[in-house]
Amino acid sequence: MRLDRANIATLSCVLGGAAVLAAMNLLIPAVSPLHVPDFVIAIAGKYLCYAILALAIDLVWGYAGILTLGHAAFFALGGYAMGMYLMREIGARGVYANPTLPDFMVFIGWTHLPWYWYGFSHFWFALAMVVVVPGTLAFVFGWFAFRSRVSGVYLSIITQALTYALMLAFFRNDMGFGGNNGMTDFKDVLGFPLNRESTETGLMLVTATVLSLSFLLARAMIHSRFGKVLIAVRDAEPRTRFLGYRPESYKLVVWTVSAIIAAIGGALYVPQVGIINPSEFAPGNSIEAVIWVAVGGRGTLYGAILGAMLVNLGKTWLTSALPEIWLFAIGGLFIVVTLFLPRGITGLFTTRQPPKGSKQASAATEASMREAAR
Amino acid sequence: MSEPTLLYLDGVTVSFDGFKALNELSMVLEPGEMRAVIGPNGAGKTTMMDVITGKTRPDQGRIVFGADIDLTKLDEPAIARLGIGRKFQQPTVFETLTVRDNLLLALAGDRSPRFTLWARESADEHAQLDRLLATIRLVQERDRRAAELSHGQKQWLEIGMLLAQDPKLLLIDEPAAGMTDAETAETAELLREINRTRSVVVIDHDMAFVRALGVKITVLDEGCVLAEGSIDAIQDNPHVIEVYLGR
Amino acid sequence: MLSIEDVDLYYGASHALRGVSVTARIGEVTCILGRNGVGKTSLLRAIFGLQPIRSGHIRWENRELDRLPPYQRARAGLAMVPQGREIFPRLSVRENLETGFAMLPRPLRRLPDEIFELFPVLRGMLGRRGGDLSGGQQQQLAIARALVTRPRLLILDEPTEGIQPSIIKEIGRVIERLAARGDMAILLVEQYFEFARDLAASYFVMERGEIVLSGRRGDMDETAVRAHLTV
Amino acid sequence: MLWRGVCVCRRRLWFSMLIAALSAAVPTAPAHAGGDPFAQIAATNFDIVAQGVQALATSGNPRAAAVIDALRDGKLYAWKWPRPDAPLYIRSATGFVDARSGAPVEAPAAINLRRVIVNDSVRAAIATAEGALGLFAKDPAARRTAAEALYQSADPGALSLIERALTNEKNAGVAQVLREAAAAALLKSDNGSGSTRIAAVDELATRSDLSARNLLASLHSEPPPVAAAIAGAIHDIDRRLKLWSLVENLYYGVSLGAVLLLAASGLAITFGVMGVINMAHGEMIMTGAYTTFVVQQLVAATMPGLNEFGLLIAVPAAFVVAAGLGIVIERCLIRFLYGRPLETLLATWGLSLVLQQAVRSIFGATNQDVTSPAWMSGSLDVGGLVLTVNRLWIILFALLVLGGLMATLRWGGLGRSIRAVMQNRRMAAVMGIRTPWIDALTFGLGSGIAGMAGVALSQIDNVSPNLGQNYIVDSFIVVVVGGVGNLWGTLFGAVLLGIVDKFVEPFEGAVLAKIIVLVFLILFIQRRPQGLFPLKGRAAEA
Repeated sequence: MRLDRANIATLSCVLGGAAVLAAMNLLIPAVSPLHVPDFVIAIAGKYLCYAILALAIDLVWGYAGILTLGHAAFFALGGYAMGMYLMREIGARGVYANPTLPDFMVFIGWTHLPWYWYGFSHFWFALAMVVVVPGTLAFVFGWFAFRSRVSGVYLSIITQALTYALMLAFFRNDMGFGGNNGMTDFKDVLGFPLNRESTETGLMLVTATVLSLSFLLARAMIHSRFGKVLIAVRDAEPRTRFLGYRPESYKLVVWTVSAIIAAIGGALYVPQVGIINPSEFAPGNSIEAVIWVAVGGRGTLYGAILGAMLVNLGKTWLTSALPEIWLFAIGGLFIVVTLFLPRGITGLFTTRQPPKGSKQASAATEASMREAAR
Repeated sequence: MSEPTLLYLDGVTVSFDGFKALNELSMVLEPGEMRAVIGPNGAGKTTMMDVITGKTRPDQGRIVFGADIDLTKLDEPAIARLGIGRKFQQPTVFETLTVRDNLLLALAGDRSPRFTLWARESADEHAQLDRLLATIRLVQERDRRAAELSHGQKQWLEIGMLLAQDPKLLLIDEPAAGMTDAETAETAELLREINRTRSVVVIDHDMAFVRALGVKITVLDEGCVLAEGSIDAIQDNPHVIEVYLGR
Repeated sequence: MLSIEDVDLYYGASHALRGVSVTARIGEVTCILGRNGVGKTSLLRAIFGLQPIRSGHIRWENRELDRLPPYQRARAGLAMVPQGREIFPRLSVRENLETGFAMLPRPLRRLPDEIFELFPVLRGMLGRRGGDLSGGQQQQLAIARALVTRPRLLILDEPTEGIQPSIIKEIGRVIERLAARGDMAILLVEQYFEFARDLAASYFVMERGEIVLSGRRGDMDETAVRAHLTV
Repeated sequence: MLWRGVCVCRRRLWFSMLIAALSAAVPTAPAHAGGDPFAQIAATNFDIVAQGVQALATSGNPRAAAVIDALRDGKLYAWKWPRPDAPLYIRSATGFVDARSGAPVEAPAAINLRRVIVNDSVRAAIATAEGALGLFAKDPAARRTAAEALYQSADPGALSLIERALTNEKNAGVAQVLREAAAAALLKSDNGSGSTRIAAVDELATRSDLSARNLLASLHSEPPPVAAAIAGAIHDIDRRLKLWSLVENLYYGVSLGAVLLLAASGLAITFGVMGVINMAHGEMIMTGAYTTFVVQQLVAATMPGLNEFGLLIAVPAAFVVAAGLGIVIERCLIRFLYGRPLETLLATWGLSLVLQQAVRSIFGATNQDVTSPAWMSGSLDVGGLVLTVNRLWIILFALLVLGGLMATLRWGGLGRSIRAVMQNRRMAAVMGIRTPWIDALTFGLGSGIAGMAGVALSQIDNVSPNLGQNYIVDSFIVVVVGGVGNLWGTLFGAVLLGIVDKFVEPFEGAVLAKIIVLVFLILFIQRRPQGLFPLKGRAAEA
């Protein structure tokens, strides 16, 4: 019951908040103190994208117990797919005024478009790629990982290795994705100039909607029988096997879906920040995103959204106010949350789950019981 | 085999780095039978469960289920789907799910994500769940999370989950461990009830409990069968007495 | 002396010890009898603090052990020969013995000769890995290892389990000798009735986590005790 | 590598100048005063002076160097008006010496003397002359470099000069180089019979380095027998070169392996033995590196005499600092997270961020320069490859650290207790071992090792706050591949990875090499999932 209220609250906050901001930006004249300046809209849009990423992570970490340290990889891949479309949109307006080749290709002396850039001039194709590419990668990766029963920390470590490898790969100029500068100087999306405030606001609203939809999707999955099996797998994987379920296939499904959600978040992120480059693959990003979820409270979905918002608010404020403190803050956050807030902020208000600690304890006693019974 | 058997272990051997947990173990279980398995520490009781359910692969020997299915070729989920349910020593239920959901997941049916993603609870399932809840005496607790149950209740819930799988054979490991006398008596009752419709193998140390079951007993020692028979026969068997009293 | 008062112990929700009270005097063997899974080992874990107790008290030489971690109980003079020996498999026999040094003051950090008088076999195999020894040798090593710490309370958990008769006899003699020394309380947990009966000065019988019979050796009702041990 | 190439070019340049000048000089040799070079230098015509300089340089006259230097430095004086004996004086600090004999003379009246002045052509002559002098210098090393340069330039014009140098060359090594130079020059020229040319080819074949190969390859339109000889020579030069490059790659691989080994040894304890996922491991290494920096600063400030050994002092210091830090971390953080690897991973990651920022705030984000002592710099030439001394030291150091670590675990009370706790924690506690304290010490040991690694890495990597990050992933790979809880495995894994990396690199480039290694890791874990991680007890799956 409470859970449902929380979810309705989340939705209304996300959608309502976004709508209000948009209105105060577009309708209220700039002179009035109530006017919301554009940069706020931009930031809000950014946060909403992060929230989508956080949601994706909570889906796998909170409900399938897969601690991913590489989800930013899917986020970034989605971003690149969108970035490629935006590059093509620039057309001849680039510095080198080359109708087909993006500037960076001209710059490194390429003469024609590599095959994998074909089709990105069409928006629908780019959208498809946003879903297909990260989805496929996630599926293949997960298929290997889960089938060979890699789990726990080792899974985490190889997800990190995955994003690390991708980062190194995208840093290479001859990959044809702009090397370490990545892609930028976008002009417009579907003909709407990106620098116009109405476009910014529109994108922000779209992001809010997408976030809400992915939230509902995630929620539907969790509350279906599928979701119950997933939680069962998280709590006692061997037991589900003896019930006749194949945990690997459940993990694979949720893993792939989650990757796709993250990718969509990335796709929305790029037009709003106006740049995508390999640093988005940095392992640090993925882990930071995990801490958003931890702060909000894993396994609640709305906690993930809340966490993403709060931590990034803090980040924006700190990095401008006292930059050198930021790393101390985020680092400290990791430690404090894992030690003292195993269930995050939302955990302080709900009494849904036994705290992780006690779950460990019971696990411990079960272990010792096994010994005792020997 | 003159008559059809349900489960047939044929010279099964399992060794962990040299030490033989099971040594040429052979055993036959008739359909509809309930069997109690006892034996001192390290006799291989739990290992026997592991090889039947596919958790451990035997080094030698066959395990035939029903007419001609060799279990040693299958993995846990496949064996579970054949209708062999297992209850662990320490109760492992899904702590964060409600009692009802625990049973729901156990109900026989399609186990694939494709199905469970869209599955809606059918009236038939609804009825089955109510019946199960009644059987395992947890009607009141139906919507509580399993973590909040008492030890004995968890044991029953797990047995209920086995029943929900509608197995032909139940393997039950120390159901009475750590239960109060009252709970133990009820558990014995519950198992007999279950045995009316299915075959059961029970492992336990608690002789009061085994006696209460009143069924054929197999005594394991050092990985093979030491004696088999009624409780009285077992109690007078000199080997058994030696194993239990002196060496 | 060791006095255990009304101890309750749980594994999660399962109730393993129910109001158990036991005493063991210095200079004699106290025996705890019972079938598998009746809580004997749980009791020893409680004594050594390997499993927290829910209620009750454990006193040793008028000192509360309840709050102490295991290693401090060892430093208080307790030593255990656990069920299944629990030899450190990849440590040499010598190293296994020397693990006891950690808690000893420097001058005492040597292997007492007594060990080799009691178990001459060990002298020959100091260099071998503990894991390579036979069950019987491991059992002897486990006892020797416990003696290195110069304990005043020696706890033995089924020292006869899975051991050939000759060695069982030897172990019996060793326990007698140690008891005869008069400076050590010995708590022996057994299922092997004859073995226990010959050694015990006083005995306690457990069933389903409770003490169901107890007394001095003299007034032991054998048939009653057997009834609790047999199937 | 780069600067060597540059030098070679420069030498080539001014040597061809020399050759040109000499060949210009030779015909017009006795143009003045019976070809006495001293007289020529005493002359007032700059061209004659220049000729004199060149003549003197190639004359092998012992005074040549002194006189030419004096001329260059403007210390050379001649008689103001012509005199048959054309005297020359060199002004020394005390007085004047006779240029020809070097014997002191009493100062002539200043009025009679004029300083011998130089113009550009003379200056050029001096420069080239000094080069040629190299061939006739006292010091064999100097002669060798001169000859080597001549070989590189392979200028037919130099042939006569080389011949002359060869005739009065005693030193076998130098003579060999000269012969090669002669061979090169000969082959470049069109004269010389087939047999002599073949001999020259063989000469170069024995040298068998890249320059020889290029030179031979550059020869066309040779008579068949010579061409055949050349082909043969090129072939076995190629074979030798391939062999050397193989050996070189192996060496690079091993030395990279040593670095990985250093970085991973500590992790082999904290992760391998204890099963603690310490993402701040890299920062332990960084701590060690910064300790090195601080120690060097202190040494330089307080006892400059020991500058050379600052590094040696840093090793124990780094161990103590990092170990101490490690123990604090274990007591305040890790111990609350045992049995919860995922939480440990997150918390230690956060810790690594804090540590990096702390260092950044204290020392600044820029790289600190850690000096490497003389005994660690320089390089040895072994056959066809160049071993940098500091790499050799690092290999040695890595092995020492590993050895020390193994010894610690194998012998002594601490090692025994550590192994006991890791094999059976509960039984160890029963034996009175203070398990919590052992945990702290073990973690401290691992961290301390990482600190020592930092000392070594400060010699080959930038000492910056991000130093550690570059190693954390590799370290995990090494421990994983080597097999957890097995130090020999760590050694194996490190060397294996180092060599794989170095062999992939030439074909694919460093970045791709890294990617390939990572993919390799991913597949590796999936081929042998849990099997590789027999984590004991508390480090169970999350």
